[in-house]
This record gives sequence, C-alpha cells and structure tokens, in this order.
Amino acid sequence: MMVGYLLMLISSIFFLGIVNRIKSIASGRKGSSVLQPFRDVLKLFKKGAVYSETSSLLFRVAPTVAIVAVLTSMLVVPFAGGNAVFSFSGDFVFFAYMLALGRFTMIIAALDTGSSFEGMGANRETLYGLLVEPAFFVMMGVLAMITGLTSFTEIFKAFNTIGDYSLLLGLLFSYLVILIAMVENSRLPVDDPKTHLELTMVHEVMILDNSGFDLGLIHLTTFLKFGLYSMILTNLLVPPTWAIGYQVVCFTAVVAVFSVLVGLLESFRARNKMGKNPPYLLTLTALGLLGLIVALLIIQKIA
Amino acid sequence: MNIVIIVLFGVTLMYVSVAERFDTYVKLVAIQGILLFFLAFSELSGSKDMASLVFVVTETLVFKAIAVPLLLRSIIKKMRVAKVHTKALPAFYSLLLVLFAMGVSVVLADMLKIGRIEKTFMIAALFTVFTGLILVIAHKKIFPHLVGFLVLENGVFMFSLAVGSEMPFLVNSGILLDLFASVLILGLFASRIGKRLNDPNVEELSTLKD
Amino acid sequence: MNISFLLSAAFLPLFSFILPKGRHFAITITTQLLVAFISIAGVFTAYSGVSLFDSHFGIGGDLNIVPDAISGFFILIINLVCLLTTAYSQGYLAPYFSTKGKTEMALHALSLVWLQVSMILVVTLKDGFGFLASWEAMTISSFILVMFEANKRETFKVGISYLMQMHVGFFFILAGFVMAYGKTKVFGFEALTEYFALNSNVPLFLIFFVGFGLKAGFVPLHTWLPNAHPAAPSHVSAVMSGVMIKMGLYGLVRVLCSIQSSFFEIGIILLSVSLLTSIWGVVSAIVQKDLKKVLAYSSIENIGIVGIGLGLGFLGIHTGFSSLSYCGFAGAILHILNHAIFKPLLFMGAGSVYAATHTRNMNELGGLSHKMPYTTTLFIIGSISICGLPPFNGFISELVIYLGMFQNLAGQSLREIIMLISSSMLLALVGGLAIFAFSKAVGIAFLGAPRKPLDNVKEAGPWMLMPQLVLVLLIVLIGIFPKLFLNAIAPAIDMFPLVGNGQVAVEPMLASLGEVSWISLTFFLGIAVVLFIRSKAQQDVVISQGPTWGCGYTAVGSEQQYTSTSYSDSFVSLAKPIVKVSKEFEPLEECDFFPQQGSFKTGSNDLFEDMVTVHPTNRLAKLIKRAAILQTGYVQHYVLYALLFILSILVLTYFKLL
Amino acid sequence: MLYFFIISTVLIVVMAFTRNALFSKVLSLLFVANLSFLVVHAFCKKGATELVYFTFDGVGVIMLGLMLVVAAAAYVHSYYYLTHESDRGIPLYIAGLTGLLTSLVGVYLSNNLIVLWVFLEATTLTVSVLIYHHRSTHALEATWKYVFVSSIGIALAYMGILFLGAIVSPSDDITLSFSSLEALAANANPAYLRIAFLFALVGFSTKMELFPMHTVGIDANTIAPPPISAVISTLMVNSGFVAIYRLLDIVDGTVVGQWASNVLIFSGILSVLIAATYLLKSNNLKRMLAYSTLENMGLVAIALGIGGVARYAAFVHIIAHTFLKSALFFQVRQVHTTFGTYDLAKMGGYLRTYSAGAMVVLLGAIGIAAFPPSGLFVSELLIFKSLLLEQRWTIFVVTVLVLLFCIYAIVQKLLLILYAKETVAVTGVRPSVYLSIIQLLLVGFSFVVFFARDGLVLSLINDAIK
Repeated sequence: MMVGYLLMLISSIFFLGIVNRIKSIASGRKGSSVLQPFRDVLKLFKKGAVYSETSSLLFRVAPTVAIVAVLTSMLVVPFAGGNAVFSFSGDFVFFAYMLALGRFTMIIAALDTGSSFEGMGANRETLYGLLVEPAFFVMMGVLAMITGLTSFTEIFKAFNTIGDYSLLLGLLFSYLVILIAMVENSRLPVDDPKTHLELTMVHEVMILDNSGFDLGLIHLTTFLKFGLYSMILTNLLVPPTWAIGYQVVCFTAVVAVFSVLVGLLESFRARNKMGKNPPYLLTLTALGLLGLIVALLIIQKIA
Repeated sequence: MNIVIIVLFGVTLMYVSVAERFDTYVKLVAIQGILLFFLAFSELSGSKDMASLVFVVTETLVFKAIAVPLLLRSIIKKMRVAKVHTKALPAFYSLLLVLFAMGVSVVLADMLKIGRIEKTFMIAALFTVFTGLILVIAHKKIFPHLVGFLVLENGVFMFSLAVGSEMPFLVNSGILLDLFASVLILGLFASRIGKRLNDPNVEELSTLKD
Repeated sequence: MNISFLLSAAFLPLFSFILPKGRHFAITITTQLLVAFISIAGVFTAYSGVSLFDSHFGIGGDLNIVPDAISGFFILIINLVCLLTTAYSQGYLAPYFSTKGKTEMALHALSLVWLQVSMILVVTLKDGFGFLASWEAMTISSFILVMFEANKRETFKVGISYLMQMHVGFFFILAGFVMAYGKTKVFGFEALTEYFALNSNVPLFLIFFVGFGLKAGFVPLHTWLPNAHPAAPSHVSAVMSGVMIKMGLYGLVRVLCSIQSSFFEIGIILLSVSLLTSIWGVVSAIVQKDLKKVLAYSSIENIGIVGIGLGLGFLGIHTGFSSLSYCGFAGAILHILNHAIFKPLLFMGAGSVYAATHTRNMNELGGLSHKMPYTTTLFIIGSISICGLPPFNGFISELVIYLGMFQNLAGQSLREIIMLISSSMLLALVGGLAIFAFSKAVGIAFLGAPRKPLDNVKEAGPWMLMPQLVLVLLIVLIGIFPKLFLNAIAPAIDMFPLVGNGQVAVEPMLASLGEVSWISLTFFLGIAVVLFIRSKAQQDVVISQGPTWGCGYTAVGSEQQYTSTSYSDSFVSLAKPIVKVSKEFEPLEECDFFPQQGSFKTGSNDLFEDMVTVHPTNRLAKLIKRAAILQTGYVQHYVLYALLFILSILVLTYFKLL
Repeated sequence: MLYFFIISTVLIVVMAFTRNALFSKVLSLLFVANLSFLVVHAFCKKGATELVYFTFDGVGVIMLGLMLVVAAAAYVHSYYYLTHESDRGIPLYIAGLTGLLTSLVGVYLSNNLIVLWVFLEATTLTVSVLIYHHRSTHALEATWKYVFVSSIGIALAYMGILFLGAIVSPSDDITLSFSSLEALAANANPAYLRIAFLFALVGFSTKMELFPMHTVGIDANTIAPPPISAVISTLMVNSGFVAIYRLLDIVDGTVVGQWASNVLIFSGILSVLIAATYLLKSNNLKRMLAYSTLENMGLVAIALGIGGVARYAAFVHIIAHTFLKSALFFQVRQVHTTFGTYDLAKMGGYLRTYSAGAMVVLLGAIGIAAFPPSGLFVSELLIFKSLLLEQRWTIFVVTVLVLLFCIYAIVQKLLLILYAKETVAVTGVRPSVYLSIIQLLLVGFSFVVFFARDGLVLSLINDAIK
C-alpha cells in the first residue's frame, strides 16, 4: 500500500536530476549530480526569506497548500495492482481537483505580489490549466467506461494492456499523460523553465518573489508531480498481474525513460510561441477523444 | 305624402354635405326641421294619445324648425367668418361618401328585413345618421360639426318616429335628447366658444393631444 | 405549517413605518426569526409527526399545510440565507441611515421579510392560485429591494427590466398550469402527474421550463440576472442569488417530479441547455470587471451545474441506471444547498468591499488584503469552494455529479456514452473556467497593490463578518462531513422519480463520500504538519521584507499590475466568437504631436442579452410607440373612429369573421 | 329610493347657492349620509323594485357600495382642493359633483334601458360643469369635445335602443325593461339585435372609456380637477360598464350572444393596444392614468366577452380598479402640489420629499400593474385562465404581450416620480397627510379584494353575474 507512495517520493528526488544530466550531456557538458536539484531544495530549506511588502499571509501559505495538495492527491494513486492509500469511487476527480486547488492557490499567491510579471504568469497558468483539464477527464471517462469501475485502484487493477486490444489505448493514454505532465510541470513545449526572459515564462515567473523555504517547497512540488505522473504511466503500461518485484523494476524503467525523454525533448525542441499554446493544448483533448473512439471500437460500440 | 317628405329630406342632406356658407347650413337645418314637423304630424296622426301628439308636433316645430335655426343664426352674427375655408375632405369626396352612405343604408335596411318599420323610413333615418357623422368627419371647424350633430339628431328623431309611432314614450325620450343637445351644446357654443372663434388661433380647438 | 400565522407575522414590519430608523433592524430580524420558527416548526412537524402548534389556533385552521421533503429542504435554506443576510444588512445598511428616509428604510425592511415569507409560501403552496400569488409577491418584494438604490438611473432601469422579465416568466407558468387544468380540472402542481400520465410530456414541460427558467437564469433566459444582482444592495443580491433564483429550480423540480414519459427528450433538453448555461455563465464571468457581475454570472454557471445534475437524473431514468438517476438528482439538490451557502458568502464579501471602497470595478480595487484581512480570507474560501475544489463543499456536489457520469458509462449505448463523456468533459472545462474567473476576482480585487488609494478603507464590522463566518463553517463542515448532509437531504432526493432501488445506488456514493472526509482530514493534517515544519525551519533564519521583485526595474507602480481586463484578455482572444468586448476610444490623428487628453473605455456585452431581450423589445416598443397616432386632438377623427369601428364590425360580421 | 332622489335634488339646489364652505360641507355630509342610507336600504332589500324603474340587484348594490366609498373620499379631496388650491367657486362644483353622483345612482339602479339612458345623459350634463371648472381655454376645449362626442355617442346609443325597441311589437304591453327585453331577445331578429348592440356599445363606450369612443374621456380626465378625474375614471366608467353589462345580458343566450362577445373582445384588445401605445408615449401623469383606465376597461371588455368565470373576473377587476384608480387620481393632486406640474419629466425624488404620497404611488403602481396583493391580480389571473381554457391562444399572446408593455410603461413612469432626478424643482408646499391616509386606505381596499375569496363581496358578485 505505502510502497507505491514511497516509490513516488523516492523517484521524485532523482527525476529532475536525470533530466538536467541528460540536458548537460546533450549540450556537451558533463553536468551535475542527479541529486543536485534535491540538494538545492535542502539548501533552500535552510535559507532565510524576503517577502514582498505587497503580499499578504496568503502568499506565505500558498506553497504549503500547493505541496500538500500534491502529496494528498498522490494518496489515491495505486501501485502494482495493489490498493492506494485511499481508494474510493471517483477518486480521480478528487485527484484532478486537488491538483487544481494547488494551482489555484499558487495563482492567487502570484497575484498577491502585485507584480505585473507574476500576474502575467498567473494568467497563463490558469489558461493552460483549464485547457488541460478536459483531456484528463475524457481519459478517465474512457477508462471508466471500458472497465466499468470508478476509482484509480480498481481501474488500474482491471486495465490490462497485455492480452487485449487495449495496448493501443494504453500507449495512446501514456502519450497523453506525458503531455499532461509536461504542461502541469511547466516544461517544454508549453513552457521553458530555463528561459531568461520573464516575458516568455509561465511557471517560473509566477514564483519570482518566492524565496527560502517556500521556494524549496515549490521546487519539491514539481519533483513530486513528476513522480506522480511516472506512477500513473507505470499503471497504464504495466499489467497489474505482474509480481511486485517486476513492478518495481518497471517503475524504475518508466521513471528513467520518462526523465531521459524529457531531457532529450528539452535539449532539442524549442518552446512554442505563446499564441500557439492554446491550440496545442486543445490537441490534448483531441487525443483524449481519439482514445474514446479507440475504446468504443474495443468494446464494440462502434461496429 | 311621407315619401315626398323623405325624398325632400334626402335632397337637403345632399346639399348639406357640400354646403360651404354658414347661412346655407342654417337654412338647411331649418328646412329639415319643417320637414320633420310634417313627418311627425303625418306619422303620429293616427295615434290615440292626443296629448302626446300635440306635444311632439309642437316640439318639433318650435325647436327643430324655429328655435335652433334662430340660435344658429345668432351665433353666425357674432362671428366674422361666414364660410368654411378649409375642410378635412374636399366637397367632392364628401359627396361621394354621402352617396356611399346612402348605399350602405339601403343595403343595411334591406338586410334588417323590416318587420313593422317602413323601409323608406329606415333608409332615410340611417342615411341621415350617416350623413351627420360624415359631416362631422369631413369638417375641421366647429360650426359644421355642430350642424353635423344636428343632422344626426334629426336622423335619430326620424327613426324614433318610425319605431315609436305606437310607443310614444320612445319618441318623447328622443325629444329629451333634442332638448338636451340644444340646451347644452348650443348653450355652451353660443356662450363660450362662439366668442373665441373670432380668434384665428383657437379656431380648431385641437391642443389637447399626445 | 400554519399559513395564517406566517402571514400575520409578516405584517409586523409595518410598525417600522412609524418607529425610528434605529429600530427597524430589531423588528426585521425578530419577524424573520418568528417566520423562520413557524416554518421550520412546520418542517419539524412533517418529519417527526409532532405538532408544535395547535392548528386551530390562528385565523384559518384550514390553512395548515404540511410541507413535504422538497419543501422542507428549501424552507431550511431560505431561512438560513435570509436570516444571515439580514444580520449582515445591519452592518451594510449603516452608511445609508443618514441618506435614506425612514419610509425607504421601512419599505426595505418590509420587503426583506416579505421576500422570505413569499419564498416560503412558494415552496409550500401547491395550489395554483396560492403558488402564483406568492410567486408574484416574491417578484415584487425582490423588485422593491432591487430598487433600493434606484436614485441611480442605471439601477432604476435594471429594476424595471427585472420586473418585466419576471412577469413574462409568470405568464408562462400560468399558461402551463392552465394547460394542465384544462385536462384535469385541478389548478396547481397536483394536476401535473395526472396530466403527464395522459398527455405528451414535452410541450408542457417546455412551457414550464421557460417560465421557471427565467427565474432560475437558464441561458438564454438569464438576461435579467447579471444586471439585477449588481444593482441590488449586497445582502439582497445574496438572497436573490442564494435562494431566490433557486425558486425557479424548485418549480422545475416539482414539474420534473411529475413527468411520466419522454424522459430521454426532457433529459437531453435539460442537459444541453444546462451545459450551455454553465459554460456561457462562466465565460461571461471571466470577462466582467464588475465584481458583483462576476458573481452574478457565476450564479448562472451554478444553475447550469444543477441543471446538468437534473438532466443526468432523467437520462438515468430513461436508461434504467439507478445510480445515474440517484447521483444526478442528489448532485443537483446538494449543489442547490452548496450554492446557497457560498454564493451569499461571496456576495457579502463583495458587499463589504463595496461598502468600504464605493466601487465594484475591479480595475480600481486591489490591495484589500491588508486593510480587510478577514473579508479577504472569507472570500478566498468562498472562491475555492465555488470553483468546486476540495476540501470544501463545492467539490462534494460536483463529485456526486461526476460519480453519476462515471459510474454508469459501462453498458450504455453509444448515444448515452457520448453524452456522458462530453458532459464530463465540459463540466471539467467549466471547472477550469471557474478557476480562471475566481482567481481573477480574488487576485485582482483583493490581492496585489491598491490601484486606487485605500486610505479610508476599514475592515467590515462584526455584523457583516459573523454571517460570513457561519457560512464558512458550513462550507468546511459539508466539505469534510458530506455523508452527514447527504443523509439529511436524502428524503428530498427520494421524492424524485428514481428508478430501481435507491439504496443500491446510494451505498457506493456514501462510501465514497465517507472516504472523502478522511482524505480531506488528511489534507488538513498535512497542511498543519508542513506549516509546523516551515515555522521550525524559519525560526533561526532571517526573514525580511522588501519591495516586490521588479526584474531590475525598480520604479514599479501599482498601475502596472495586471488588471481585470488584461487578466481576461488572453481568454477573450480565444473566445472571441462568443464574447463581445466593446472598446471605446478616440484614435490619435496623424501628425498629432500634442495629443489632447484621451480616454479609453472597455466593456462587455452579453450576446444573448442583445439578441433575446434588448433588440426585440426595443423594436417592438418602438413599433408600438409609433402606432400612437389616434389621439390627434381633432374631434372629427374621434368620430371617425366610431364610424370605422361600426363599419368594420359590420363588414367582419358580413363575412362571418366574428 | 324616492326619498333619495328628493333629498338629493333639494341638496343640489341648495348647494348651488351656498357660498359658505362650512355649510356646503354640512350639505355634502348630508348627501353622503343620504347615499349611505340608500346603500344600506338597497342591500337590505336586495332584489326589490322601487319606483317601477329601479331595482336593487347585485350589480347595482356593488356599484352603489363602490360609489359610497369613492364619493366620500372625493368630497374630502374636493374640499381640500377648493379651499387650498383652486380659486374658483365652491357652489357650482359641489352641486355639479352631487348632481353627477345622483345621476350615476340612477344609472346603476335603473332596470329600464330608457331610464338608464336618460340618466347617462344627465351624467354628461353634470360632468361638463365639472370639467369646465377651470374656465381656461384648455378646459373649454376639453369640455366641448367631451360634450360633443358624448352627445354623438348618446345619439348612437339611442339608435341602438330604438333598434331594440323595434323588436318589441306594439301589441305587447311592455316597456323596455331589461327583463322583458331579455325575454323577447330570444326570439328576436338577430340582425336587429346585432345592430342594436353595436350602436349601443359604441355609444356607451364614451362612458366606459373603451375603444372607439374613449378619446374624449382621456381629455376630460386630463383637464378636470383631480378629484373629479377620480370620479370620472371610476364611477363614470362603472356606469358605462353597467350599461354595457346590461346590454350583454340581453343578447346573452340568444343567437348573437357569441357574436356580441367577440365584438367586445375585439374592442377590448384594441383598447389595450391603444392604451399601450400611449402609455409608452405620454409624459403627462394624468393622461397616463387615463390611458391606464382605457387599458383596464379593455381587459374588462375582454373578460365580459369570454364569459363564464371571466365575468366574475370582470367584476373583481372593476371593484379593484375603482379603488386603485381613485386613489391614484387623488394622489396626482398631491404630486402636483409637490412639484407644481403634471409633467413626468419634471418630477423626481418623491420618496424623499413626501414619503406618504410616494407610498400611495408605489402601492398604486404595483396594484394597477396587477401584482399581488392587488385585487387586479385575481381578476387578470382568472381572465387569462379562461382565455387559455377556451384555447384562444392568439388572443392570449397578443393581450399578454401588449399588457406587458402597458405594465412596463405604468410601473416605469410612476416609479420615476419616486426616485431622484437632477433637475427637479420642488414647490415646497407640503401636501396633507390625512388625504394620503385616505388614499392609502383606498389602495388597501383594493388589496382586501385579493384576500376576500369568500364572503360578502363574492356573494354579491355571484348575485350580479347570475
């Protein structure tokens, strides 16, 4: 039960380190340790902080709420055909909305600083968030439809990619989850975390005023989200019937592949123009709908 | 006898519809009064109720043929203008309308499938009523309006003669209407409006509107 | 519930016409408490069978009506919201004491009480005459409340147009009742079951839908709503948005409970109109810069969500999926309750802002979090809740509706699958858009740096804060213990035409809600833990304050902040076809080296408002006005009318047209 | 009955020569007492016939009751008006008013068409004196128009009566009493009945302020002193209603019954439509109220036309309208006292300036727009209910649509008085609160109609529509 949760926590420690390492290698540098991002966070935890005079209490609480939101939503994600810590009908709705809560608090915290840059970031973040959400719900709707079940645990217990036509579906949705994860974590091609110009940032510009412990929390939140989505990917791809040992291996593999993929993508792809983003995000929903059609074919609703 | 009177009456109606001089109106009203007097006499002569006969006939003569025209004449004297200058409708059209009204009266009277009322009476009465209305409609000035009303009254009176030859109280009440009209309208007219008519600005009394 | 009691109590505020202004509040709140006591006692009697009053006491013993579960549910929320808003008004109206006359204040007090009483009567009376009369009484009392600030020209216009649109709805409801009456000889809700059993269901349903939908604010019948709510004083907007528009839903629910066939068609109509409503509402909410208008449009959105629940319920009946029907209806009822809690809270918050700053324009607000910390906090909690985010109550009702959608996907036919999936997708979109709208409302209006000086701004008084606190408590309670509340409203849900065994449907849902309480508690625990760690970590380090980081540019002014207009601009450019934003400005001329002072104004128009309400009525009114040609002042014309009338009747008779 | 007429005549004569206000007031009080005796008498002896031509039936008793209330209020307002606001003489005014009321009593109670007609004539005569009260050019014009067009109307009505007379064969030894006409109408020539009904309807429409002869009533209402406008717009209108109702009673049940109903509905719809056009256009408070009378009478005509339960509605409508409209017209004078004008554009902020009066305007506007608790709500509900039950969808839709514009115009324009406007001059004269209380009472009566769903009024109406 708690194994999955721990795995997610552990993987998140390494994830961005791997990404950064890949990016360094791709650009011909040696790069820092895979633990470096986590070390940065630990360092930030010990630092003092400067708060804007404009901001209020909300600004100080928001990172806490955001990370707890992610931690809470991780509670409903199962591992290896086992049970999640909490599992109930409709828990993926809770999952999505809990993440949205974290986003909401961060957005209004950004607006709390009164900075025009952070307002801009907040604005973009909300817009992208709302465009992604339908895709997730279509995906979950399709999964609920073909399994007839309504919680992460039950769905992933029943969703078996091997020995079924649903391999196609699994791959499709894995792709979708990767895209969603990229948007949620503000990576390429929607957002570029290493951009230099505030005007082109999305997530980074929102947290310009955060410092010290809070900034550490924000970074940690991003790590956790990667772990979270890696776990969902594993669940989608790996048959639940496999033994727990294989599952752990598979999970490690998924984390590795996923992080390498992100690293490569960030090395060789340019960020979208801001105006291109909304249509790009709509393709996510389109992907979800494609999944729906595939699923309908599988359960033979469409002859 | 009756038929002659009625035809003569019809002729006065035609005249009245095209008349322009105020004098002519008064004359025509007087003539109609006299004709009605004869008509009342001949219509009611068979009645058993002698008193009512005398009353009606006298009233017709005194009021319709004498008093009203005299009153009208006195009003004219007070006014500087003695002629209709502007009308709402040209004389030609009002004549056409009157002819049309005659047709309608005939048709209407025919449709009503006369029981005990003489058809000619009916036609004449309706025709007179319509002519009165047309007179009012076709004119802008108050004096012709007044004449129109008097003609209408005559029509009603004629009809009451036709219907009420056996029921004097109907006729009597018609006379009441006459009295009422003469007293109220002419009284008001003579006493108040007549004076103001000389003022060209208040000629038409049409300030109350939306 | 003794109606005569209720009515006699409602005349108590007449005393305020002779008593000084200071006493009005006491009279009002006492009366409202009395009314609440009488009506709730009625509900209590209905549930427990114990009569609190001897029904023969009072003027008419025969007017003793026992409310059923649906009525009981509505009576409770009406009393809750009305009492709290009246308490709030004690603080909110304080500045008006010096400017308003005694009569105006007394009239206001009387209308407040009457709004409550008439709404209670609306949900209690089932006979057509009583219902329609109390329906109109509700309209007229709310109209007077809206007109409270009618000295402003704009408010006056809005008030009149509100009254007229409500009256249109009234005629539709009347027509609906009469249609049923024609077949059954019963005038009122009781007739509907019999009528629906024997006749086709859709036409009558549509008539009622238009009538009640006007009150509830279904798109495109919503046009009165976004204007009337901002124009009214805030405690009135709170009542109107919190419970009064729910009266439209109440009527709809009563009609729906009697439907006997055509479930699919009606479900589709409800579902598609509701989806349109919720999306339209929230999209328009994003565009607004008037804080209360945002809230008003969000009410439309929430009405849409309730409608989605109802539509799903009907789809469930049609397909025979008991849990779909149960979850749909339960979600709808629960969302009515939830909206009645967080919307008044938000309106009160907006009212406090207005009272403090005298503006509702978000482009002139900002930075209130320092001056009004409590109001800001309460508003933020309300916003989170209205966005349907956990761990608060808004999430619960949306979850129940989602549950209905997801639990019943398997085994449906293609048509239903597509409908369910697309509704869930759109509902998710609405959720995201709501976050957009409310992050803007909170962020622009309350947070950041002040856009206009806030020297005289003070935190709202306890009278204004306490009611909001009560509502927040409810928000948290429902969010954490949803099972309790769902059990409480279960009798009302059972009144719906459910299919199958309700118990089968309700078990998984209740189980799920039970888990939600635990995970929500975990969430709060997590926050406590992290905050504790945070405070420990920050104990030994230096925490300092400085200006907001301006990316190297230090002369940052508050004018450079994002405004409401710029915040929504990215969205507006996406949603161009359905959002009309007007811009008024004078362009600079060529070679204009010394430009004069210019101005720039933006506003937003509701497409439906123009298409459905404004243009047709204006055109018709102009036409009718132009037909005013009869009173010419000429006597000859007046006589002509008589002649023409006689002639036309004769002609018509001759051709046998009369 | 006889005593009533004798006493009234004596009082009128004495009033016409009394310059002393106090004495005149005593005389008016005597008349009101006289009237109330008659009401009590009529109520106790319901159904009895006196002086051959007068019967105390349900219609008459209801109308008499209404008259007593409005007349008493009208006297009070008139004296206030005469002593405070008008420089014209008391005697003629009071005598005229009393004469008008007396002749209206005759209209209400007469059981004979001719007698009814004679008394209607008398009302025209007496009311012209009152319209001319100001002696101004406008007053002259209004009076002239009213008298002239009314006379034409009366002449046309007389034509109608003559046609009805034509169905009575001379051998029958009967008069033109309603009961005998009703008996005869069943076998009469339908063409005669039609013509008779048509002419009489047009003629009486001057009194009822119904299309097509409503035009002069509007002017009269505008020009007459407000207390008189109140009487014209309620009691006079009721007299027209009584006349048309009696007519309808005659043709009811005959072959032309349905036709007559349709004519009434036709006229009613046109009335409401015309009222809507002018309610939207007009900017004069008194004209607004006059047009609103036209609108309400249009509804009553439609109600009469539909028949059945709507006929009950017509009576409820008449009763509630009488109270409301009289209150509003009385109030109009106080508005004028406050702002010195009848022009709606020059009024504003009445709620602050004089709140008691503002309450009358507000409640009156709500009432006249037929919102509960106005009695008009009951009647309009019933009217539309029966319209729909008869499946007359077109009429329903048209009426409702037009009515909505009427309500819009009335509510909007009346409430505009209450709320502030920039350029408003106030005279500074404070109107009398006691008068406002009387008006509030009148409005209250109309609200009572809403709640009185059984009891005295209902049984009277049932008696009337039997």
